[in-house]
Amino acid sequence: MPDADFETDTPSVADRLAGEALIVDVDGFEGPLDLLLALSRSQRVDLRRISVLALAEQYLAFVDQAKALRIELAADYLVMAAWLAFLKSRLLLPPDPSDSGPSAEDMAAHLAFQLERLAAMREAAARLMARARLGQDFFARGEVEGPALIRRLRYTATLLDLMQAYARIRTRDEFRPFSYDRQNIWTMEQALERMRGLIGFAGEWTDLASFLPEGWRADAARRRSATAATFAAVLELARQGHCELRQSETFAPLSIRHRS
Amino acid sequence: MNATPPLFAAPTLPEQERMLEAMLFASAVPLPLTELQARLPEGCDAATALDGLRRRYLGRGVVLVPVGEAWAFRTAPDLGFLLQRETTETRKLSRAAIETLSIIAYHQPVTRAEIEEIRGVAVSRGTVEQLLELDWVRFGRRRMTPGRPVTFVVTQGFLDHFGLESARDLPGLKELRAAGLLDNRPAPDLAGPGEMEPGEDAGQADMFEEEADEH
Amino acid sequence: MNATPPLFAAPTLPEQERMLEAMLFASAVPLPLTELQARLPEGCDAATALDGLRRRYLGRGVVLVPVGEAWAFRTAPDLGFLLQRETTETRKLSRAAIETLSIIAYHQPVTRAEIEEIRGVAVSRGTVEQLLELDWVRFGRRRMTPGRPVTFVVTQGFLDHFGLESARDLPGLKELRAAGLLDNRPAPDLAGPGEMEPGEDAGQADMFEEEADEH
Repeated sequence: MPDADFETDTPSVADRLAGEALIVDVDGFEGPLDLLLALSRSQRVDLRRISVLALAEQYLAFVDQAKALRIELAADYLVMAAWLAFLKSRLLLPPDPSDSGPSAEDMAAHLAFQLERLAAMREAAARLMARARLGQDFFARGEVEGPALIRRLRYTATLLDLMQAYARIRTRDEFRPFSYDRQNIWTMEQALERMRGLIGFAGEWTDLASFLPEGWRADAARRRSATAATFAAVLELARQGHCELRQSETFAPLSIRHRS
Repeated sequence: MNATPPLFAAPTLPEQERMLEAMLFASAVPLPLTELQARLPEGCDAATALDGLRRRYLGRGVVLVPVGEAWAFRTAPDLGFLLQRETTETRKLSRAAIETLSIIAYHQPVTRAEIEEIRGVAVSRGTVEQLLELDWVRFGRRRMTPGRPVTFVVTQGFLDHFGLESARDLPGLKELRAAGLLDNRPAPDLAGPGEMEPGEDAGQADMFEEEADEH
Repeated sequence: MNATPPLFAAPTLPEQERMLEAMLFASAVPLPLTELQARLPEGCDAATALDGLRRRYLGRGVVLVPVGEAWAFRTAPDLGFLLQRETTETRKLSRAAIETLSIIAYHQPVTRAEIEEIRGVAVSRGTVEQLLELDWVRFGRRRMTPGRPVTFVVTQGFLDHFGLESARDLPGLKELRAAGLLDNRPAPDLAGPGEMEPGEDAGQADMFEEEADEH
């Protein structure tokens, strides 16, 4: 079985080894910028004099190779590839005078700056971690002392405790079963009950709005809710054959009449 | 001293004193002479160095004293009155107290009823009293609503303790989530088996917002 | 010798040094100058006495070091080899955590989005939490830009751990600043050419002076 696979592979052993190295490398990189920084090392020049064009080509070749080997690349690698392809074309073509955006040189310079800054922060991090450190290279007083007679209780909490407590409460809130404010909601059940009592009085065609309950007419939100519920209730009553509805034209007032 | 000559020249006596000084300072327990001798480089004489060190500290704020068979630095007996603060015992705030405190910090000015609504349980009198006593919260203005309930706000002491410039500097929910502090509710994993983590989304949104701020 | 200081005459300078020596020796954490001053009897000058004490310990096995606005006794760095057995196991920091820490230290106050911009990847969940837990970073002031993003700064605990007197003493800080590598340069495709925010430069200059950051 593995032999058969091996036979069908046309690339040379060297290609295959390079491909395998690539797999390992992709895992080892922390995103496209990290990869670009690693690639730029091969130019063996000061990062300020790096050839962004050459770097873009290296990166694109890398991505193509990954694609050919069917290595899944995270989306940000592909976004960077697209951007570099764009930058490459801009760097190669003469500038378009009608283009108001930043020049290709500015974009390239910014990329070089980002790489140099990342390299500098890595270097700084290494120097920081190489310093003599408390508890490893130098030490604090091992035995904190003081008279045991005077004892004061002191409560402590860290900012982290505080935030975690708040997060705990707020997360619990998000879990609360969904319910909404019913104070301004006229339910269909309420409307149906009310209309069953009132429909008998609608001998003539009567505007639906006149059946809205007291206190549900002035406030817009309440009126909306009561209108919707009453309309739905009337539809139900019409279905049961207790009343008729009519509307002269679209958006005209709805009228209802009792049906004996 | 042994018959075999030491590989390197022994440190000078002042150097040996420095070494003992560091060891005794950093140790959590008094150190016996035998252990001091064992930890010094070859060719050192712990007893002689220790005697030199002890004399150097005579009359100082800290003195080198024997504790049984061992040696330790101790505060000069006449200066004990200066160390009262070191004896305070620290204890973690109860969960009820820290939750109440966080609600006051995030929602101030806030009434007791509002705190209870947010926490979902009654706030015991002791909890509020404790926070008042710690000088982390104080009474704010009365709310101009029926009953004129009293409100609670956080104090300067609170800001000092938690290293905040103002209560407005407390991170918001989105930031808490981004910092991984709200991680008990993972977002649906749409990214599949990739490296996308729940919460990354929020970070991305932040980033774009911020970049939009730049111009 | 009696412990009670005279009511009106301040203790002599050597006596003040003794007192500071006792207080600082007894504490494992750095003590702020303001606290030292407050704990000394009336009429004392903590700063002057500290200076005398510091000089007395120059070249000793234990040295007096400034940590931000505070002071602490620490063993001399060259004697670490003698004290390895006191080492407490610290959790290994990930590369992401180390880089994030140094970006916060060198760029502070810095927002999460800026950290991500510099590293080129999202700050993974837990990284910031770990640094907060170690008490090496804390939340700083919010940036006065739309969205008011929260910033991160390093703490006194960070300075203490890495033996730094202040954030200005970070290794290579001057060179990095001179090379422009600490500038907050927006990408050219977001802001038009030369359209730097006025606040951007200020943020840079204020890096270690939080007070001025408000504007």
